Formats: sequence, C-alpha cells, structure tokens
Amino acid sequence: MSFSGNIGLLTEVDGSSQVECEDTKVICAVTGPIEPKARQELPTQLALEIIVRPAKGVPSTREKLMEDRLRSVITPIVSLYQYPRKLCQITCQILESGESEYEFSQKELSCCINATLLALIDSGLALNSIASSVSMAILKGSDDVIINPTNSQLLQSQSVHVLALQLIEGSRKVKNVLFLDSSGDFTEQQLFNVLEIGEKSCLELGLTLRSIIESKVKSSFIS
Amino acid sequence: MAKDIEISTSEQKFLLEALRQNQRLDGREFDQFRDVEIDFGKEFGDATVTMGNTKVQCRVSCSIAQPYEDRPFEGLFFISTESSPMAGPQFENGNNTGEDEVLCARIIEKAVRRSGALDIEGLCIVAGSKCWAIRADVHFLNCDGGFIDASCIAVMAALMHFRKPDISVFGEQVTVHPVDEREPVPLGILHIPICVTFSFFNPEDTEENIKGESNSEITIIDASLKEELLRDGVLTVTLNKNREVVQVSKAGGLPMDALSLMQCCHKAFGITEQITDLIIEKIKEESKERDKYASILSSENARET
Amino acid sequence: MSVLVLPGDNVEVDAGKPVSLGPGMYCDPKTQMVLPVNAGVLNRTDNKRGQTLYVDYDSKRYIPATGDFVIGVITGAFADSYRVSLSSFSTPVSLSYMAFPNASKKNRPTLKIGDLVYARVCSSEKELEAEIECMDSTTGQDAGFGLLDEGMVAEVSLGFARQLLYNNDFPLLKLLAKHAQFEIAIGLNGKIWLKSNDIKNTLACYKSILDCSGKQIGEFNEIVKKNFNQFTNTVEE
Amino acid sequence: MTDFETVDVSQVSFPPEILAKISPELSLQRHLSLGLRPSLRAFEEFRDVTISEDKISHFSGFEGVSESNDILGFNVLKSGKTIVTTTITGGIVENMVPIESDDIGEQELLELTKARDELNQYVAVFPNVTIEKGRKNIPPTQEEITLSQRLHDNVLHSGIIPKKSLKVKCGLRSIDSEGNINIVYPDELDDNDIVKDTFKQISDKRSWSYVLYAKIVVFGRTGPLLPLCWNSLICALKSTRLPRVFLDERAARLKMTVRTRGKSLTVKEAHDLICDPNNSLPLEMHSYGVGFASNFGIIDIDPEAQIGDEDDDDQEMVTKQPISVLLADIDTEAEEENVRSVITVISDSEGNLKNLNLVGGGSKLTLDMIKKSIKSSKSRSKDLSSKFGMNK
Amino acid sequence: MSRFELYSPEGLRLDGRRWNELRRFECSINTHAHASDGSSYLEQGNNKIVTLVKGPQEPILRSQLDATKASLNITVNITKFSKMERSKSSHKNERRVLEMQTALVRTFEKNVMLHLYPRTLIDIEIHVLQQDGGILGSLINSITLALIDSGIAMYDYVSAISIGLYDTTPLLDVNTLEENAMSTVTLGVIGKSEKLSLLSVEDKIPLDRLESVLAIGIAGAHRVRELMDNELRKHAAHRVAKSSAK
Repeated sequence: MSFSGNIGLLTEVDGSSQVECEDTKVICAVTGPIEPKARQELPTQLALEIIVRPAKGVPSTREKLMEDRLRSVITPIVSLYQYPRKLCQITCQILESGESEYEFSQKELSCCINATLLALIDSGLALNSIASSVSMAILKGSDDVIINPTNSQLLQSQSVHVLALQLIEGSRKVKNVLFLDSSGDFTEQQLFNVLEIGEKSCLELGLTLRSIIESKVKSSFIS
Repeated sequence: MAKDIEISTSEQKFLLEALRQNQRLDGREFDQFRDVEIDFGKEFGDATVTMGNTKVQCRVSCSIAQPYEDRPFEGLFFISTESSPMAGPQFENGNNTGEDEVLCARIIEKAVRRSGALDIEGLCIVAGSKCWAIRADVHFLNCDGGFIDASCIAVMAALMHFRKPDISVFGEQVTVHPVDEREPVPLGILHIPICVTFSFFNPEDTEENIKGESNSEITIIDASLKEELLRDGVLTVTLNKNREVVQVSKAGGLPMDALSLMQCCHKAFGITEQITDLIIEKIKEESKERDKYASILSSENARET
Repeated sequence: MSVLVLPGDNVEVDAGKPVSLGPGMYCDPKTQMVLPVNAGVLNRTDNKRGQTLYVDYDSKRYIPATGDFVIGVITGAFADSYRVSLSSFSTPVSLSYMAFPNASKKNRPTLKIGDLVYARVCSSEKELEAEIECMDSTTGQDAGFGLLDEGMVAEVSLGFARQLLYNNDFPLLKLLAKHAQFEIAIGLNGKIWLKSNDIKNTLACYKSILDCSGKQIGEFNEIVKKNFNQFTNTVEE
Repeated sequence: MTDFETVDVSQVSFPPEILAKISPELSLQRHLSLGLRPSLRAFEEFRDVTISEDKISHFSGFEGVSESNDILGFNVLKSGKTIVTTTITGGIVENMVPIESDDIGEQELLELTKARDELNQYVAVFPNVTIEKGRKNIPPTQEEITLSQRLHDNVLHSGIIPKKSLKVKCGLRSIDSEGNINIVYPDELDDNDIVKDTFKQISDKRSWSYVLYAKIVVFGRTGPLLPLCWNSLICALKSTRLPRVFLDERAARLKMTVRTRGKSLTVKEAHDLICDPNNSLPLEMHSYGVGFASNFGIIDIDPEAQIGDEDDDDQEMVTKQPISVLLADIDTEAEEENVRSVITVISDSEGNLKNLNLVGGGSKLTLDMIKKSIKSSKSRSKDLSSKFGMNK
Repeated sequence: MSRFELYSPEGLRLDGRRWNELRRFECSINTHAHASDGSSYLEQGNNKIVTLVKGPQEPILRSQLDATKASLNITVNITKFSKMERSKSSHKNERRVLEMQTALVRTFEKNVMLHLYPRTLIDIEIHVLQQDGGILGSLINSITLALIDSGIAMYDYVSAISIGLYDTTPLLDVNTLEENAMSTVTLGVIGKSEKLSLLSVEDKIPLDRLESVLAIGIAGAHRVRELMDNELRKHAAHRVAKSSAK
C-alpha cells in the first residue's frame, strides 16, 4: 500500500494536508472555528461546511454525495459542542482522481477522509478520536479483498467498498465503524471478510497517520 | 469575497512608508517577479504553479461534443476559474460574482481563450457534428497574491502538457483510441500569453495624484497578498513573445500617467520572455522524462504478434 | 519527558485526586472520561493539591482564553464598546469603553477604526462574545495596555507566539536586540507588534520573525543576520 | 424587579404526546424501554408497503407507448404516511464507440475495450428525487441530491440493467411504389432479406442507446427515504417499456451542405429518429440483480430514561432488555434524529447483497447487529418480491 | 476577411469619418430631475445612454455602510433592444457586464470625493438604450455628466474614448463594425492631464504601436471633455439666466 501524507502546506488556512494513496491525490484545507453566516449558525454546536471539488469539471451531485458521506464520518469525531455558534470550513480538492469518475468515488472518498483527518489535526480543532479509511475491491470470480485497488482493478471488480473506522487508545483500538459503503454483488461472507481485512488495514493506516502527525508535532516544537 | 481580511491602519502606513524608502515587506525589488515553479502531475494536462506562497493548479480535460451551430469547424474550449475557501477563508465556494473573481476570470478568458492561444480549429473532428471540447479547470490552492499571473501560467503550462487521445475517422465513424493503444496527441498552441500584474500605490494625497505634476506614484510588480489588499490601483498586462499586447486591463483605480503605463508594458515584456522560456523548458524536460519512462514500459510490454 | 498524544489516546488520571484540565484536554460530560482532544505534547504536573493536565500543541486559529495577552484591530465602535478582531474571520470580541484606565462616562477612549490595541482577555465563555480590557481590572490601573501606534504587525503561529512571550531561553528576541533597538508587543493570538525608530530596522525584525517561525533555533542566527544585511545595509548590486 | 413570591416547586409531568414534542429523545427512550417504538411498532417490524395497481391518470398503459406523453414506466408506492411516485422517461443518445462491430479490423481494439471494464456492461438510470414541500422553484436540497446520486450509483453497481438491453435496434420506414408505409425492424427479419444490407449500412455508421430518466416525487416525508425510493424505482423499471425507434428511409440518405467563412462541408447524416407509437418492447433487466432495500437503526437504551415504577416492568427489563437494540425501517422524526447509527441494505431474497451502507455516528455497530440486519433484510426482500410479483 | 472596406485608401471610414474624427457627440444633463439627484442623457454616435445618480443617500444594505466614506454602487442595464437583433436574455449578471460595473466603480471611486459623504450610498443607474461600439467609454462620459449634475464633489472630469487599430492606422472613436473587425483600446482620462484612470486593451496589438494609440486616445478624450464642458457651461448659463430672470 503506497500512502503518503503531508501536513501544513497551505499558509492561508488554519489546517491543511495533502494525501496521496496509489493514484489518488487529495489536498484538504480546514479553517475554523470562525464566525458563521447567519444561516449556517447552530445554537449549541459547531457548524461544518464541507466542500469537495473534483479534479476536472464542475462539482456535481457526485461531489455532493461525497460531501454528505464525509460529513457523516467527520461529525462523530469532532468535539462539536466545544464551539457553539461557530463554523468550520473543510475544503477537499481532488488533485488526481485515480479512478473512473463516472462509476466510482470510492478512492476519492477514502482519500478525502484521511486528508480531512490530518488537516483537522493540523488546525488544532478539538477531536475526540482519530479516524482512518481505506477503499477495497473484490475481483470477479475471486474472494480476495484488495486494499486500495487501482483503477483497472476497480473496473474488473465484482464489488467495491469504502470503510472508515474511529480509532482510539493510541490508534490501536477500534471504537466504532464510522462508515461503510459496499456496492456491487457480494455475499454476507465476503462482507465480513471486507470488514475484517479492512479493520486490519485501517489500524495499520492509523499508525501511519499517527507517525505523520507525530513527526509534524515534533518539528513544530523547538528543541 | 465573503468577508475581508482585517488590516490595521498602522500596517497600511508602514507598508507605504517602506515603499517610500524603496523597500518591500518581503525584501524584493519593486520590479522583481517571484520565482516561478512549475510541476506537472502524472496525468496529462496537470500543472501546478507556485510563486512564493501562491499556489495554483490547472487541470485540462477533454471530451467529445457537438460544435456550436454557427461555428461548425471549431472545437469548444472552456476555462473555469472557480474559487473555494481552500485558498483562504475570504473566498466563497463557487461564488463567481465577486469583483475580484469576475476580473480574474475575465482577464484569463481574454488572455488565453479570446486571444486564440489554443488552436480551436484543430479540435474539429467531423465538421458540424463532432469536435473536442477542452476544459481547463483552475484550482486556487493558496492565495498570497498574483492569482491572475499564476493562473495564466498554469493554464498555458497545462494546455501544453495535455495530450488528447488519438482518433481516427472512417467516413463518419469516429474511433477514439485509448491512451495505451496509440500515442495521444498534443494540442495546437498558437502563442503563449503571459500576464504580468502591476500594483500602484499613492504615497502622496489624492490631490497631488490627480492635479500634481510629480508623478510620484509607486509601481511594484507581482504584489503579495498584503500588498494587494492595500494597493490603490492595479494593471494587468498580457503579452506574448512576438511583442504583441494580448490584453491590458486597468479597471479604474489610481490614475496613472500614460507614459508610466507604457513603461510597465515594456517591463512586462522582459518578464514575459523569461517566463515563456521557462514554460517551454519545463515542458521539454517533462516530456523527455516521460519518454524515458515510456520507452522502458514499451520494451517490457512488447506485443506478441 | 515529553509524551506525544493524539485525540482519543488514553491518559492516566489518578481518580483519587482533584484534576484540573488545561487546553487540549476534555472531559466528556456523559462518560466522565478524560481525553486529549488535540495532537501535541502532554504536560502533567502532580502535587499534593491535585494534578494538572494539558496538551501543548501548535495551531493558527486563536480561541480567546481568559488572561491571555492579545493584539487586536478595532473594527467597529458601538454605544459603549468597541468591536475588536483578534484574528481575521473569527468571531469579534468586545472592548468596553470602561475597560480603560481612568475611564468614566465622560472620559471616553479615543481609538479609531483600524487602530491596533494591546489588551488582555477578561471573559471568554464559549457561548458568549469574549471581552478584552486595556487595564489591570483588579487595580483599575494602567498595566501597559492600550493603543499601539504605528509600527508593524507580524503574524505567526500561536505556539511560536507563546515561545516568544513565555520562554525566557528563547533566543530570537536577544538576537534581534543585538542588531537593533525596538519596541515589541506579543499577542498570544499570534500577532507580534514591532516598532523601531527606523523603518528598515523594523522591516528586518519583521522579516526575521516571520522567517524564524517554523524553523529550528539553530538557524535563527543566520536568518536574522541575513535579513539585517539585506534591509539595513546600503543597497548593493 | 417585582416583589419576591413564593413558588411551589413540584414535579411536572407531561402527557405522552406533549413529551414527544418537547423532548423527542426522552419520549423515544421511554417507548423503547417498554419494548415499543413511538409508532407503536415492534423493534424489528417493518411498515406495510403497497404499490398501486392502478395507473396514474396520464400514464396510458402498457400495451403501446402513448403519443400524448413520454412516460415509459411508472410506480406509486405507499408506506405508512409516505407516498412515492416514480415515472420513467427516456431519451436517445448516439454512441461514440460502436457497441458491437462486425468490422474485423477493429476486432482487436474491441476486445481490449471489452476487457477494460466490467461495469461498462451495465448502465444506470438518471434519477431525480423531489421531496414535495408545497413550494415551487426551490433549488434541490442536500437530501434530494444525495438520494438521487445514491440511487444512480446503486442501479449502476448492482448491475440491474445490462447495456445491451438499452441498445436501440433501429427500424427503417419505407414507402413503396403504391404509397404504403412500411416499417421493418432488424430483429424481425429473415437472414437473407435484402433490407438487411441497409441496416448494416446504418449500424456501421452509427448506433444509438436509450437513456432512462426517473423522476421520483415523495409526498409526506416522515423518515429516511432511500429504501422507499429504491423499491419504487425498481417497480417502475420493471414496468418500463421502451418504444421502438425507426429511421425514415429518405432521411437516411439526406445530404446537406453548410458553408462558413470560405469553408464548406456536407452533412450527410441528418438521421432523425422517430419513435414508433404502436410498438414497444419491455425493458430487459438482469433477473438476479434485483434487490429490495431496507434500513435499520441501532440505538442504546438509556437506563436513566426508563420508567421503573412497577415491579413486573422491572423484572422484564432485568431479564430481557439488551443494551442496544436494532430498529427496522426507521420512521418518524424522533427516530431519525436520535438514531445516529444506521444500516441500509439492498439485497435480494436469496441474501445476495447489492449495497450495504453503514453510518456509525452513534451506538456501536457490532458484527451481530450487521448480521441481524442482513438476515432481516433478506426476509423483507423475500416478502416484497413475492408481493410485487417480481419472481414471475 | 471582411466584406467591408473599413478604411479606404482615400482615408475614409465606413461612416465617412476620417481617422481622427469623433462621432456625433450630444449630451444633456438634468434630464430626469424628478427621478434622481443627477441625470444625463448622452448620444455618442448611435450609443444612447440614460444615467441617473441617486444620493448621497441612506445605504439600503448594512454592508454598504462605511463609516469613513460613501460607498459607490453602479448598475448597468443593457436593454434587450439595444442592438439590431433583440437579445433573448437580459444582460444582468453576465460576466462582461459585471466586469464593466466593477471597472466603472473603481474608476469613479478615485475621482469622487467619497470621504466627504461618510455613511452614505451613491447609487448610479445606467440604462443603455442603444449601443454601437465603444460602450464602456460612453458609459464613463455619461456618468461624469450625471455626477456633475448631481452636485457631488469630484476632483476632475473623467472622459473616455475607444480607439481601434486598423493595420497601422489608429481610428478614433470606433463603432460596432469597426470594433468587431479590429483590436480596440478604451481609455479613461482624468481632466486635461495625461493620467489614465482606465485602460483596457481587448485584442492583440503590437507592443510598439500601443504608445501612438494611447497618444491619439488621450487627445480624443480631451476633445470629449471639451464637448462635455461646453454643454455643462451652456446648461449652467441657462439656469443662471432663468433664475435671475425671476
């Protein structure tokens, strides 16, 4: 699995990150807590404005769905009640899609989740845990689960999956499944395989994310 | 812009005083353009331009479409410059009606599209029914001034980097050859327009500027974000290497003497030459790199016949 | 011994002793679990009276906390208070006309929109608008706060500003002082105000502070030297 | 300031319907602790679903596609207080790369493209969901957009509609010397018919496909809509008939010259397709791909919210009540707002899964819960398909 | 390319002008005295423009309130019937129009003494009844006239003109046919100075020709200023005569 992450490369926003996983590359910016517009304001908690922008073309319903899914992953891990009547803007820009955009959004989504997590950490917004996400595919006529498939694997797949887990206790324990979307043609057994293998690689990725964060924290402390 | 960045009067005064003493905040000379870095992505038509902290990515893509009825021999070409809060919270998502956004979009449009930098007629496939539609999406990633200049470089670099799939036409049947099947073809670039933006500051009072003879206004090239926020006027000159003025835009702002504006144009030409050479060189390097890579690949995957 | 923690990590808390939590720590009201909510270095002090836990982390967006010294820009004036921005786009804070030394109903402060003030946060409830003051409210006396006239403001990360203000071993200010005389005010909201009698000296200090933020201490000397050379020496070339 | 008054502080109690309004969460918890849901359904009980056998007024029937409108298929689905109507309309687009070609030279290329992707064998419909709010001309809400896109993705990924079932088998209309109008279709021909050559000429040049649009309108939204919309969409697709399409023989040979700025070109292919008002074919769907959708919520029963006054209640709770429970078919605002962990399953009656979506914002999603919901969704799917006559 | 002879060998243009001749320039002010605080009607060739200035007045939106100076708002309404062929869409919110509005606001912001009217709004409404090339320049001229009529303090006139470049010959004050066939430059000049408030080149022009085009443009703009000045003085004299006659 090729995964690289980079924190704090944008100067005008509060937190930023760039994540590259296989052929997919996403850059994410987080600003907040800032003053919301009147229609965004929530009386008791932080409002999230989530934007996903495609590499090519105008944002469409596909990006709206990704925004919705990203929101359902991010909402449980942000300490929303610590910032009443404030706003946090999260913008993900897909730089390289790495998949056929019309059929799939799995790789982009999992990259967006990881990038957002890193950018949130960089911004210093209070979180109650971290999260990590992988995309998976099961090829036709096979039961093997492929982690972070390539585009051609996606195209030959029988089913595709995105999994995001909430990690606590030194990123070694799974607190909850934040999100799973499986589509295609698959059996119950395959699904549990996906969950099992996905959990393993999410935990692995959690440690990778952890070391990225740790090296950033270290570098920002003057020794 | 959604909301403005707040700047104190002290900072404003300080900046002006520094300019009077021939100093810029970042230590640059008045007519010093920031170093331009161009990086290309893995896919065709992906260029990222970095100038100081300013970062702009341009992504070119293509599809097959029907040409406009009144222009059956021409392909389609769109440039989209949508802002998002990524570049800074002052930008609203997808809002194209802000003053600066409109000016930026129009200048890029005039500089690249209307000036015919891309050979539109070369995009025709079957006259009147099929043509290539080329799209350039400009993504503003980080804003520290000079968006117009950086975007223009990014668009041109991405267009030059882009390859569209090869096609063959048998009568009216069009076959699009996948990229791994046949070598994709580059776009026809007719000239390379380069935008250079000048910012004007008035160190005296308004009366002196309008009525006075001193022409003491200060002109700097390639302003940073802070300088942009505090400037009194702006001029964007677009030129190409053929000594053609492609576009000039000074939409109001501080009145400037015609002769000093002419000087700006001449200064811009020098910068245009440098940046044009830089783009061409970068494109050459990149394609060499890619060729090397491709030849390794093709030798491995030689087809059995 | 510094321990790096991430949000959701386990932090051992002695349940027998009273605990006070600082920035970066949070006690979930439902489960009563004490968790770090930011990624940074965990700081723990234990004494007889109890234990203190906080996470030292760097960020850019300032959230007002009572007692912090801050630098703000006046953005509006109301009937009895100013509206002050501590950082662009954040919810503004208020500065009462009565929060100045020797203020009375008749003796109003004379700050204008766009002016810079040095102040202290005196109230910061998360549900309410934060308030700042330009005096020592315990004595009602002048405490060095108020208008910052002219000068220049450099914006740095919050962690860097804390180092500048609180860490006496931090070498940057001493390095700068070797080259020039200047006045400085450090806001924990990441704004650093500088002023010297010469624009070029101010510029050199300003650029040095910006360049040093995010760099290792060892590099500071070089950076400061380079900037003073560039700005204050007569222009070469 | 007024004078101080003595206030008697006493416990206030509210009738259930008022409690439900002022504190939906507490009301929900109280209900759950009694083993019921606010809708008085059992935890794993679904709402009843009916589909309308009658036709809506302007849908003119299965036998032939009407000339008066362009609706190809429809469905009305009722579940609880919610009504979902789906109408399928269509369009025809030209294919850029021919789907099949007999050209031998191109064979190699074709194989390459075929191997390229699995999903390309299947196509999607383009749904547009509107949740009726009694106002006109308002931009689509996030929920509507999300639903539309999810339906689109699910149709595509579950492979219900094979690409070739949407391929237009174009007919040809000719007028013979006596002036009789005659329409022939390629699949109705013998092998050695002379007209076959003309068809080959056309299909060599160009090919077309149907595109299906689904307009889904929801009245009376009471809870999450994806299962209802999906089920309605499936039924509507099942009823869809595609009109046959033909070319006019004369139009097929039309030539036109266009001149612009000194250049000229001849447009030879002004093929105007005409839909046959009297002839239609049913939409062929993959038999094994059709599944039905259901959703489940997981919620923790808060021990503090329980009413524990009576002794027998207490006993029941101690013995039976699990800590978190699975609720089938989320409905009502109280459930939707407070149940943050939701599982949505699309599966067929055999238990083959087509889509599974977990959102875990609240209670822990355990493997057990997932298993339970898959099982429940399978039996639900069986129910629905026998009910809607899908297994014919 | 073109079927027209834009510039004949004898030195005549399509409408019979020489290269350095302006189009017919007629203007009047105070045309809509009851509807506005200042108004003008301008005919420059076939351009016909009505301009209304309202203000300084109470700002309509809170965002328009500036405690230090007046805010300036300009709306350009290009009517659907302003061209030979009736356009289907209203031109509102078109990027071209938004750009023009921005350019106009930024031109006059520096020339109107906005600091004299803090906390107010100056609203300028322009209706283009007919357009025939060089529209941006005509808009500037008409705003200058209307602002002077409204009595709002300004530093000086802003006069503007468009110049085309036909091969090597600059053509002053272009109309639509000329504008579409060649590169044009629009410039806005402050008073009798050589200072440009607005400069816009919309098509390719050799760098070395630009200077001569600017020189001719400035001369043309000065002439326009004179024409406007004459009309204003005539109008003022008329008013003085009227009031003293009472």
